[in-house]
Amino acid sequence: MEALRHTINAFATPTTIYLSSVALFAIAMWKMEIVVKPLVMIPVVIVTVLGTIFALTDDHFFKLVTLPDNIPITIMLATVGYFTWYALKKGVENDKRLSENRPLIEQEQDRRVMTWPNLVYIEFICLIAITVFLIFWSIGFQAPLEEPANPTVTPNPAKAPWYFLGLQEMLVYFDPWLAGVVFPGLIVVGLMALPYIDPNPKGNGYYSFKDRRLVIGYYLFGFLIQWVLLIVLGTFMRGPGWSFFGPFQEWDPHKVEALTNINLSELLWVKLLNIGLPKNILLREGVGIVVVLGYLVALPPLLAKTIFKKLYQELSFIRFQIMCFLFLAMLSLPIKMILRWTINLKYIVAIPEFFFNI
Amino acid sequence: MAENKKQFDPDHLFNILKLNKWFAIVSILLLLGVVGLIKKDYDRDWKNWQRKFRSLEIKNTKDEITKVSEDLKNSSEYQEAQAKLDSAGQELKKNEIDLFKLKKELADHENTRFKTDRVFRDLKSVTDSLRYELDEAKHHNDRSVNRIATRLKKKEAELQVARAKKEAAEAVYNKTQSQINELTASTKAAQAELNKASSDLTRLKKKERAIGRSFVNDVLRDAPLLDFIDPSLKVKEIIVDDLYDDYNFAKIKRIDSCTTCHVAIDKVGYEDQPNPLKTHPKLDVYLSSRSPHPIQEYGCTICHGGMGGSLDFVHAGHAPKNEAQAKEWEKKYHWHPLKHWDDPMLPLQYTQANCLGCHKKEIDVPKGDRINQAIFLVERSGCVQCHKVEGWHLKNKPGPTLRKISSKVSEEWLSKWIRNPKSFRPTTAMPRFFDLTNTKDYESKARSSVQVAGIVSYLKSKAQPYEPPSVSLEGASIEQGKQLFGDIGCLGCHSIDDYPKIMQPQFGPDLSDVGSKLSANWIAAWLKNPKQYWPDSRMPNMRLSESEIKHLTSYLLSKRNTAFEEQKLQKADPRVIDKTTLEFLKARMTLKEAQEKAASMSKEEKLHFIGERTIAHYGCYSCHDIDGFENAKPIGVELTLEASKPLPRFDFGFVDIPKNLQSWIYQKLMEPRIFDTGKEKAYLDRLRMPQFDFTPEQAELVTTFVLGLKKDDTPLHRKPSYDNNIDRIHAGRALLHENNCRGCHIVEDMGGRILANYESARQGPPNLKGVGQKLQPDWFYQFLKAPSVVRPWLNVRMPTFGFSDHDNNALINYFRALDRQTQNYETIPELARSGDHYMLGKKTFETYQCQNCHKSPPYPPDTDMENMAPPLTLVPKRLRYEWVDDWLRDPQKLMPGTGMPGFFYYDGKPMTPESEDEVKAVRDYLYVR
Amino acid sequence: MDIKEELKPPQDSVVVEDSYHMVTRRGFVSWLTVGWGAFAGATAIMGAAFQRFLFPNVLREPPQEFKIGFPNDFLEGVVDLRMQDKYGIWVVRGFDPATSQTGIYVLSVICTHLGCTPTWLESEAKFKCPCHGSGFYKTGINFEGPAPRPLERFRVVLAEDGQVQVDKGKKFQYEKGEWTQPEAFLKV
Amino acid sequence: MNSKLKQIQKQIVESQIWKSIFRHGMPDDTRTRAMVVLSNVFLHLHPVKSREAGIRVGYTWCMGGITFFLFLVEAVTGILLMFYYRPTAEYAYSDIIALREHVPLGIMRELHRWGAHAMVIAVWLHMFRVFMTGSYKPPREFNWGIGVVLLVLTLLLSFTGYLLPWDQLAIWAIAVGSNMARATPFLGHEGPGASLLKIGDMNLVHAGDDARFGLLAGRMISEATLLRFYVLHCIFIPFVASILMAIHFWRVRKDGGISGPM
Repeated sequence: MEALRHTINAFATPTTIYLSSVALFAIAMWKMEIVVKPLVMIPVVIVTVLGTIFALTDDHFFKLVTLPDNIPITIMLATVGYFTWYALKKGVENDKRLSENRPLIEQEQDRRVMTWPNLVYIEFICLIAITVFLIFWSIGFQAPLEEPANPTVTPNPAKAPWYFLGLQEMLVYFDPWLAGVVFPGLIVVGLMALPYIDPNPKGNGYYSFKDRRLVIGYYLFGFLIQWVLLIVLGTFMRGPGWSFFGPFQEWDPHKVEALTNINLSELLWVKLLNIGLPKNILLREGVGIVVVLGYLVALPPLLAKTIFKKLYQELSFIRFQIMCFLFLAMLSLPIKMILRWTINLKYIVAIPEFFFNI
Repeated sequence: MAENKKQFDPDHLFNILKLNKWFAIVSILLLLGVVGLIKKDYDRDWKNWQRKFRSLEIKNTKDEITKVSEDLKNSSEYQEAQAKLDSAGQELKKNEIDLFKLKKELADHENTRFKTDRVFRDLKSVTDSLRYELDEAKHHNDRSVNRIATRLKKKEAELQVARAKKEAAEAVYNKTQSQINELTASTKAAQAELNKASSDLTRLKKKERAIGRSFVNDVLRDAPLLDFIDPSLKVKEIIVDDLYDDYNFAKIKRIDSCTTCHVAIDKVGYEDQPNPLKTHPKLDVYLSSRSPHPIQEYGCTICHGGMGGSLDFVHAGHAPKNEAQAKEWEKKYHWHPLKHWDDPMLPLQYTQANCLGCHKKEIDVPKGDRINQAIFLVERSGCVQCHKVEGWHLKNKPGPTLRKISSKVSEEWLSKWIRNPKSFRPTTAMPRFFDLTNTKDYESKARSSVQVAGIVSYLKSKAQPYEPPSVSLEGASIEQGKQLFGDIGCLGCHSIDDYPKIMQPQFGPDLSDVGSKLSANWIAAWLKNPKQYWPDSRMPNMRLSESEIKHLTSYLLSKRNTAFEEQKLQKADPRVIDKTTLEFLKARMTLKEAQEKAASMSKEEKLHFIGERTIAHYGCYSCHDIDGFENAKPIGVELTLEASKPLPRFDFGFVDIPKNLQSWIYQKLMEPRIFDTGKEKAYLDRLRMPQFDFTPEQAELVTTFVLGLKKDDTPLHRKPSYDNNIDRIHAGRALLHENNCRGCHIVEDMGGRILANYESARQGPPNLKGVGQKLQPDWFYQFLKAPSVVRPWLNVRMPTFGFSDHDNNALINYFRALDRQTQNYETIPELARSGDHYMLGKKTFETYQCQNCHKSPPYPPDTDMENMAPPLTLVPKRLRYEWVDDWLRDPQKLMPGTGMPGFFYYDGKPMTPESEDEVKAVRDYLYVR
Repeated sequence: MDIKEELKPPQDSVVVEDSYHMVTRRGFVSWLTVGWGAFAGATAIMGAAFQRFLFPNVLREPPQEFKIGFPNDFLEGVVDLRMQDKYGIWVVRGFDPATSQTGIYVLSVICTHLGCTPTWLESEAKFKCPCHGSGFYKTGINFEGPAPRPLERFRVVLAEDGQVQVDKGKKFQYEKGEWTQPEAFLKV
Repeated sequence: MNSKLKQIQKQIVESQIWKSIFRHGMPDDTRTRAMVVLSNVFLHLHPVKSREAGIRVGYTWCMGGITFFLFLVEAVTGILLMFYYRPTAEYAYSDIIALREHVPLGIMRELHRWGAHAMVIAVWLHMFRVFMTGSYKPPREFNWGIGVVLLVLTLLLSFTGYLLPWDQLAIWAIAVGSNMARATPFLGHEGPGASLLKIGDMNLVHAGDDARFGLLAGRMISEATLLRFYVLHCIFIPFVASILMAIHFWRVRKDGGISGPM
C-alpha cells in the first residue's frame, strides 16, 4: 500500500498528469465508438471507484477531499464525467442510426404531448429531488469559516474559489494580464462566437459525434482538460507556496522546489549567442515578438492552406481568422506549459518595463 | 407505427402511477430532510449541559426543601409564630361580627368617597380649563374676559365645596379603615412573622416550581420551533464593554458565551461537579463580584483565550492539557485542534501566561504562582539575554565576568566546563552548547573540540592580569568552616552537599565541587570582598574575620569532584582547525581571499579567531562580560510578540508533535536542537540554542512565560493601576529579586527559605513584615549601608551589599510603600525625664521586667541567648514613635508568632483607661530613658 | 397547427387508453396521497421554521438590572429625569399613597396607551403623553386621556453597597394591586 | 352526509371568490390542462404542448430548470440571511459566527452556500448539454450568447458572495481574484499599456483609479469593498441576471421551444 502511494506520488507531477490526460483524451476522440461502450466504461468506472476508495484510506487525501469547500468539486467531477459519457454514448448511437439510415433517437420521439401533466410533473419531481439533495448536503457539511479577515497575514496556500482555480493554475504559466484578464475574456468571447464560427449544419437538436468531431473535440478539450483538469490540479495538488504535491503527500509549507526560469531573450542572447542582453527593448525582445506575431498572424494562412483547407472553404475569411485566433489562443496554454517543463521558459516576450510579458 | 400513434394519449406520455411513486418517494425524502434540518438546527450540546444542570438543581432544591422543612419543624421561632397566629385568629373570631359590620360600612364609605372625588375632579378640570381660557382671553384682550372670570369664580367656589365634601368622605373612610386595621393588626403581624420564619422554604418552593418537572417545563418550553416563546434553555452571553477582540479591520466587543455551558462557573456550591458544570476553583481571584476580576467586567476569554462567541466544544477552541486528555476528548466530543482562530484557548497548565497581558511590568503577580516561578526561571536562565523581549532585559548579566578568567580557573577546567558544564555542576544555570542532538556525530565532536579550544584561547589571551594575595591555611579547620557555612547564612543563596537543599533552583551556584575549580588564594580573596574581583557581583560582603575566611576556604577546598578531574579532554585536531577557520572566513570574504588569509595565520591565531567567531556564533557575551563584545547584539530571535506569530512561521521539521504553539515551545526548550532532526545542514547552519536541561515542569513554566508574550490591546483602566505607591513597590521587588533578599527573609509572606535550616524561626533572619511602619528611615538607611547588630543572639548575619544610594532609597521606599507610609520626616515630641508620666513609665517598665529580655550590651559570657530580645537602647534612633505604641498594645497583631508578650491587651477585650496610660508612659519612657 | 383545434376534447373518448384509468383508483390515490401528504408536511414545517427564524435566540439589549446611585442622590419630591435616556425610567422620591410611605419608586417611561414616551410637566405636576394626550400623576396613576391603566413600576431594592438597584425585568402593575408589594417601593 | 359535503364543496367552488382565483376546474381533461398552463404565470413559460423528445430528462437532463430553481433557492435563502447579516467590518464575521452558533435555522447559510456551488455545476452542465445537442445552432445563436453571459453572471454571483463572511478564506480568495484586475491591459495600473496612457504629466491609469480600484472601492480590500460586493451580490447582479433570464426563457419559446432534430 505504502509503496503504491509512493509510486503514485512520484508519478504525479503536472507534466505527467497533464500529458497523460491529453493522451487519453486523444485516444477517446479517435476511437469514441469503442470508448463509450459499456464494456469499456464499466471497468473504467470500477477502477475509478476502487481507486477512490483506496485513495480515501490515506489520511491526507481523505482530509483534503472531505474539506467542505472541496465537496462541490467531487460532485462536479462525478456529474461531468457521467454526463460526458452519456452525451457521447447517445451521440455515437445516433451516428450509428444515421449510418444505417434509421431515424434518430430524438426523431422517434417527435410526438407532441401536453405540458401538463407530463413536463410539469417531472419538473416538479426533479425540483423536489434537488431540494432534498441540497438539504442533505447542508446537514452533512458545515459551511467553512476561517479566522477573521487579516490583511497582513496571507494564508498559505491562498486560493481563489474552486471554480476559478483553473485560472489560478494558468497564472503559473502566464502573466496575470493574460491568465487573469485576456484568457477569461477570450473564453467568454469564444463561447459567444461559437454559433457563428461553427459552419456545420449537422447535429442541430440531437446528440451526435461523428459529424461534429472537430468542434466537439475543441470544446471538450477546453472544458475537460483546460478547465476541469486544471481545477483538480489546483485544488488537490497545489499546496503551500503553490508547490506541487502528490495526492498522498503531506502539505509541507517548507517544501523547496527547483524553480529557475529563463526568458526567451536571455536564452537567445546570453546562453546561445553569449553576447549579453541588448539595451534596446525591441531588439532584445525581437525574436519573441516575431515568434508571437508569427504564431498569431502567419500561422492562420498557413493552416488555411494545409490542414484546415476544407474548413477555410466553408468559412469566410474573417470567420476563419477569428476561429483560428481563438483556436491558437487555446493551444497557447499547452504549448507554454510544455516549454516550461522542457526548457524552463518563463516568458517568450519579457518587457516588465511596460508590464508586457507573454 | 401509425397504429401506435393512434393509441397514444398526448396527456399521458409517462406512466402516471410510476410518476406518482417517484413523487411520493422524493416527497417523503423531502419530509425527512426537513425534519433532519430542524433537528440539526435544534440539537446542540449546550442544551444537554443545561438540562443536566437543571436536573442537578432540581435534586439540590429538593434536598434543601426536605432539610429546611425539617429545620422549620424544630425551629422555636416558627412554632411561636404559628402559635401567635392561632391565638390572633381566635381573637379575631371573637370580633367577627364587628369586622363584618365595619367592612360593610367601608364599602358604603368607599362609594361616597368615589362620588365626591369624581365631582371634585370634574370641577377641577373645568376650573383648570377656564383658567387657561381666561389667560388666553386676557392676552387677546377679548371681550369675554369678564364673563369667563365670573364663571371661573363661581366654579372655584363650587370646587371649594366639593373639596370639603371629598375630604370629609375621605376622613370617614380612613377612620373606618383604621378601625379595621386595628382589629386585624395582630393577625397581620403574626402572619408576617410566620412568613419571615418560613421565607427560605417559600423561596425554595418557588424555585422548585420554576424549574421542577412538569409538562410545560419538560416538553413545551423547549420544544423545537416553539422555543422562542419562553424557553428555559438559553444562550448566555457576557458582553464586556471595553475589552475587545481584534478582528483586524475592526475591534469588536468581546462577547463570551462560555457560561452557556459552564453554567455554575461563578456559583458557589458546585466545586465537586465535573466540567463544565463546575465552580471556578479560584473564586476569590476571579469571577465573583468581590474579586479583582468580576465576570461581568472581564468575561472569560481575556484570560483563557478561545472563541468566546462559540457554543460548540471544538469551535470554542478547548485545548487538552496532555495527550491522554486529547484522546479522551476525541472520543467524547469529536475534538480536534481548532485551526482557524488566532487566539486559541491555552491548556490549563499554561493559562497563567495570559496574566502577562495586563500584569506586564509587575514583578510577583499577586496569586500568580506559576507565572512568578516562570519569571524567576527565565531570569536565572538568562533567556531574555539572547532573546530580546521588550521590557524584560536584565540589568546584570546572569553569568560571571570572564575578564579575569585566567587567574580564577585553569585552562583544562575551563575547557571541560565549556564542553559540558553540568558534568561539573549538575545544577548550574549555564547551558550546554555541544554534543547535542544535532552535533552528536564524530565530525561534529571534532569540530566542537576545536571550538572549545578556540574559546579558551580567546578568553585566555584577552584576560586581564589579577593576582589574589597568597594566604596560608595554617590552623584552619574544615569542621569549623562547615559550621560557619551553615550558620552565617551562605545557604540563603548557595547550596552544598553537606546541608539539605532548600531551594530549587538556587540563586547562587552549588558549591559541592568548588574545590576542583578554585585555588585557596582566590577563594580567600573572594570571601574577603567579592567586589574587588568583580565589581558587579551580586555576592555581598559577609564581613568575615581572617580566621573565618581561613576556615571557610579550607572547607570549600575540601569539596572536590574527582570524576570531573579525571575526565579526558579531546584534543583539537589541526586539520579541523584549518577547516573551521576557513569556514568562518568564507562567511565574510570570497573563497580565494579566505584561503589566502587562512594560509597566513599561525595555529594560535587561528584558534584565537575561531574562539572569537564561536563566541559570536553562540552569543556567550549575552550572559557573560567578555572583552571585545561590549556592543554585540544578542543572537536570539526577538520574542517580544512571540505568541502572536502565526503558526506557519514555526518550523516543526520532521518532529511529530501536535501542531500548536505551546507544543513547539515546550519541545524546543526540552531539546533545543530537535527541529534539525532529519535535515542535512552544514555544521554552522545548524540550530544553536543550547541545552538547559530543564525538567518537564520547568519547561512548562518557561513555555508559560513565552506564551504570555503577545499583542495586548487591553485598555489601561482595565489593568492594575500604576500609582506612585505601586511603582515604588515594583522597584523594590525588582531589587529583592536581584539580591535574593527572600533567600533569607520573608517579605510579603514569601521567601525565607533559609529558615528551614534553623530550629526555630527566632534563630533565622527576621520576617520583614511591617518594617516600613516600624523603622525610622534614617536608621534604615544607615543599616542597609552598614549593617549593625540588632539581634545579638543570631549567628546568621546581614551581609553588606554595598547598595548605591539609589537602591537604598528604593528599598526603603518599597517597604514603606508596602505599609502605606508616606512621611519621611517625623517629630518625636519633647519628652520630660521627670514628672508623673515619666514615673509611671518607669514603674510599668520595671513592673513588667522589660530589662529581663531586652538586655543591653555588653553581654557577659553567660548571658541567656535563648530568650533574648533586641536591646532597648536602639529604640529612640531605630523605631518609629507611633509604631512602638501599636506594638506595645498588641504585638501579635503586628507580628503573629512573636515572642513579645501582650502585657496590656487580653483576649480581644478593650483596654482599660489605666492600661492606655501605661502604654503611653512606657513608650515615652523608652525614648528618654 | 391551430392550437384550439388540438385542444378540443377527443371525440371518441372511449378509444383512448389512459394510464389514469388503467390503475385501480385505490392504488392511485394512496401513492398520490402519500406524496402530497409528505410534501404538505414538509412545506408546513418549513413554513413554521421560517416563522421561527424571525425570533433570534440571543438578544444584545442593555442590561435589565442596574444601579442608579445612592438614595441621597435623589431629592425629596422631585421627579428625576436623568435616567430616562440611558435606562428608560423615571425615579421619584416622595410620598407614595399606594403604600402610605415615603421613599423611592421607579416608573416606566412607556405610556400604557400606545407606547409613546410622556413628558413631565413640572408646572402642572403631571406626565403628559404627546401622542394621544394621556395624563398621569407623579405616582403614575392615569387620570386623563385614553390611557387604560397607570404607568408600570419596576423592582427597586437597595444593593449591598448601599446603591439603589433597579430591575426592569420585574414590573409591578397598579391594577393588579402589585404596588403594595415589598420591592415595588423602596422605603427611605 | 356525503352529499352535504359535496354541496358545501360545490358552493365553495362556485363562489365568486374561488372563481376569481381559479379560472379552471380540476385539470383532468385536455382542455383544462391546457388552461392550467396558459393561465398560470409560472407555468406559462412552457408551451401548452411540447415535443416528446424535448421533455424527456434523457435529452434535457433538466439542467436549465434546475439552474433556475437553484437561483430561486438562492434568492429565498439569501433574503432570509439578510435578516441576520450586516455588511460591516465590525459585524460581518461575528454575524456569520452567530449564524453558525445560535441563530435559529442558521443552517440557511449552508443551504445558500452549497446551493451556490450546485448552481455553478448545474450551469456548466446545462451549457454542456446545449452544446452537445448542437442547440446553439441557428436559430438559437443569440440565446446561446445570452446563456454565456448568464454563466458569467452566475460565477460573479458566487464570487461576490465569497467575500461576505469576511474571513481569511474570503478576503484572500477575493484578493487573488481581484489582483488580476490590476493587470488588465490599459485599464489596470500594472497592465500592459497602462503607463502609456497619460496626458502631459497626468497619469490616466494608476492604482487610485484603475479597474481594481473600481472593483474594490479603494486601493486595497476594505470595509468599502465589503459593502460594494454586498450590493453587487444582493441587488445588482441578481437584477441583471433576472432580466437576462427573462430574455433567455422568452427566446427559448420564440426560437421554437426546446431544440430537436429539424
